[in-house]
Amino acid sequence: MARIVGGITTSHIPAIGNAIAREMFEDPYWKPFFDAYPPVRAWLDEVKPDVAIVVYNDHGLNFFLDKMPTFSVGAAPEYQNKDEGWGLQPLPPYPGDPELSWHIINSVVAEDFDLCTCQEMAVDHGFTVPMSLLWPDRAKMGGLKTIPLVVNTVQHPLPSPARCFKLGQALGRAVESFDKDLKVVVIGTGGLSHQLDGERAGFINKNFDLMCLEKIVDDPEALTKYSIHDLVRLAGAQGAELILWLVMRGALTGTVSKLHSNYHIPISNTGAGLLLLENAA
Amino acid sequence: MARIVGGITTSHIPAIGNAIAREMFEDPYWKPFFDAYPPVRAWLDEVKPDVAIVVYNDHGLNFFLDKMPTFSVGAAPEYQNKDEGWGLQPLPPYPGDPELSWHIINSVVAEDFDLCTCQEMAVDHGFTVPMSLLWPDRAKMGGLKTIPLVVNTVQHPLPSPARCFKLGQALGRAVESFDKDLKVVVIGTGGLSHQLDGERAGFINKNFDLMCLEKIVDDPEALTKYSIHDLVRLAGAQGAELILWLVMRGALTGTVSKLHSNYHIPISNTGAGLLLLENAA
Amino acid sequence: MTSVSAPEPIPGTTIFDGSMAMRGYALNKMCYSFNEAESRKAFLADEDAYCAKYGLNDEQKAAVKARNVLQLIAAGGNIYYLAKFAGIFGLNVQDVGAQQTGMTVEDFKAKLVAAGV
Amino acid sequence: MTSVSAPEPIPGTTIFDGSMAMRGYALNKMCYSFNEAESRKAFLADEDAYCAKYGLNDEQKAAVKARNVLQLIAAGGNIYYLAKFAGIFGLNVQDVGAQQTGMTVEDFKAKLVAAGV
Ligand SMILES: [Fe+3]
Ligand SMILES: [Fe+3]
Repeated sequence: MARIVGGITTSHIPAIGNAIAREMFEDPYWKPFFDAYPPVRAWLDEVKPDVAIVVYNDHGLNFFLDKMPTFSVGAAPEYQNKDEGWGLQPLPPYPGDPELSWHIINSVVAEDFDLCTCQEMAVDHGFTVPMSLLWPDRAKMGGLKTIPLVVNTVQHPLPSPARCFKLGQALGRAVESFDKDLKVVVIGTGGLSHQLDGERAGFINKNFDLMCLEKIVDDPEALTKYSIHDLVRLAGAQGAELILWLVMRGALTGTVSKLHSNYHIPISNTGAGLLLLENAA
Repeated sequence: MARIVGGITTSHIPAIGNAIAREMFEDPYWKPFFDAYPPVRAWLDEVKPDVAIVVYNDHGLNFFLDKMPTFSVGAAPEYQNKDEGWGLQPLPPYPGDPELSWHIINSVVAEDFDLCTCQEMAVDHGFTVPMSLLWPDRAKMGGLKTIPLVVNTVQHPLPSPARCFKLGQALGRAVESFDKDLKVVVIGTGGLSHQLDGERAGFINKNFDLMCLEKIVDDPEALTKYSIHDLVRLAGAQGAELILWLVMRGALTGTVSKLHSNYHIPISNTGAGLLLLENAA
Repeated sequence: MTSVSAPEPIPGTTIFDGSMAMRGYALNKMCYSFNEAESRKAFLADEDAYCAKYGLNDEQKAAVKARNVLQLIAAGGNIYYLAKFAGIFGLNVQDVGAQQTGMTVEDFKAKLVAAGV
Repeated sequence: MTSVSAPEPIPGTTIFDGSMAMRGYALNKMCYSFNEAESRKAFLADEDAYCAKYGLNDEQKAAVKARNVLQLIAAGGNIYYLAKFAGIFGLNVQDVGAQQTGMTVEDFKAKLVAAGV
């Protein structure tokens, strides 16, 4: 059977994509951020997952307001990265795992999650930046396949933190009922606190972020008590991306232990959090 | 507050659209079908609903398999009917009620339904044929506004009958918490038994249809016990459209009484069922 | 997860699920394009080029060429999209039903009438 | 249904909900088009014509002309789509943040650094 070997949280800020493209790894602004990643890469190198499920929000590349789904799951043989309009060079496509995608879709829809299924899907920086951070060398990805899971954070109403956590739990059950010996890692992207728009632009809440980094490990249910409106107030308009972390955390059904963590302010307008969580059977 | 005054079920077969366009109301094949509608129109004329929520499935006009949502709700100021490829002349657009749409969306997403919201949406025969049957004279629509609610019946997994009924119940609560004096009618379209594809094409199950016409009035929960696979086996591949009726029925939260019904075999490949259900407070 | 495991097959019925959807994606995408009059015209003007543009595989191309609905379904076609293909040739769901069941259209219609008795 | 009634407003923060989405549809649709290089070129070649093509209202046109992010938001713009508009002029989220808060970009950046201390 397939097994979820761990969960990772990481920021997905577009500026990181720029910094990677310009190889600013030793730049004083970027060094404390990039230096946090090698331990996570070493773990991935050792564990060698077969599939990465990447939970992110589309930022207006694949979805527009004419058809804005709450939860979407990719079921494509590969995912293209495309021009987002502000200069990030598109990366080569990522291989999918449609067979596992459909197993997840069947399983999760049977548990009353009303998915949008996507047999073609362009992935944006929300997906590619985490992939580039975790697998900077594509050659080291080996046969790694990917499944994008997209949560609406663009247009309210967003799904509640509690609903996202429950989706994660259903995702965990789905993966672990898949009849193939696969090691799966789930990546919750985005966050932590940030706000891009309005007079409150630049809002960051360090205390709230540190609390989230702690609770998401041992007491994720505590975070599901917040409403979306709470998250916007406490973590900024885009800080609501915490719901993506909650999907990831819900999928870790075993004994969870924190192998690595980092928190750094600021990257662009954001408090950037990194976590590596092992999921022991 | 808004109130759901009643529910209607009706077939939405494209051939009906053709027959209407050719005014075949007195044709011996069509007469027993069309003759069932005047009592329902008289009721609508008398009750004068302000809004019609039309539950149907898109047949490959607005949605393709690149983005196939389970449940979609229109939130557009108007809905265009478009060329579906096989000759039905597009009808003039239908006015929407985006304010009520958003109220429903907010309410239903808060109840853990993972909607796709559509601020632009082309409606196909699944929507227009029932509208033409119920309001053959557009002038008599008055200020009637419409809200399309689309359920995936194109690609499995479909949402279960039980899930659809629950969505209807949430829809009912949503409408009845809307702070405006509106009379709302909910139209469940499609069905009853039919199968278009495969060696079993032309399959119709009269006994099952008659049972559904009875149970949907007084014991809809009995119908929610079926799985989608049961419906395909018992009502044909497209007979699974019964789930659209269940969304409608779930929305009737009061005392339901049957004011009119009709069943006729065949229209095109289908057993056509008509029901007018009053929803007393 | 019994709800997810495959239930008993239904004779003469193909469930259009994930595995069919994967198989038929190119074919269905082509048929979806037939919502537009220009696409229908382009198909009629050069059928082979149109099928090639959408990346149909050999099985799908042969089924399209044969206008054979059962073959189109076996190749991953979904009836809702295939209806748009059939529409190009003026075929409705009763013509399509007759073809799939190996009946004349008259017999197929008579069978439907008989279902009501 | 308390969960649905509007909660306390958050100062300096516009929730992009249904009512904003209705107001901003044309503007956001235009900005969504800027995913494509050709659309960006067409906008730069004839800004007024491009805005007219997408049916922007006067408030939206004026906000576009002024490159004023707060006005764009008030006119229904969503920050994710507006980011693509800002990108045409080489502005990133820190430039946009500085403009909205009435600070220099340097001061805005310093404020962010200070949030970490
Ligand atoms: Fe983001
Ligand atoms: Fe139908």
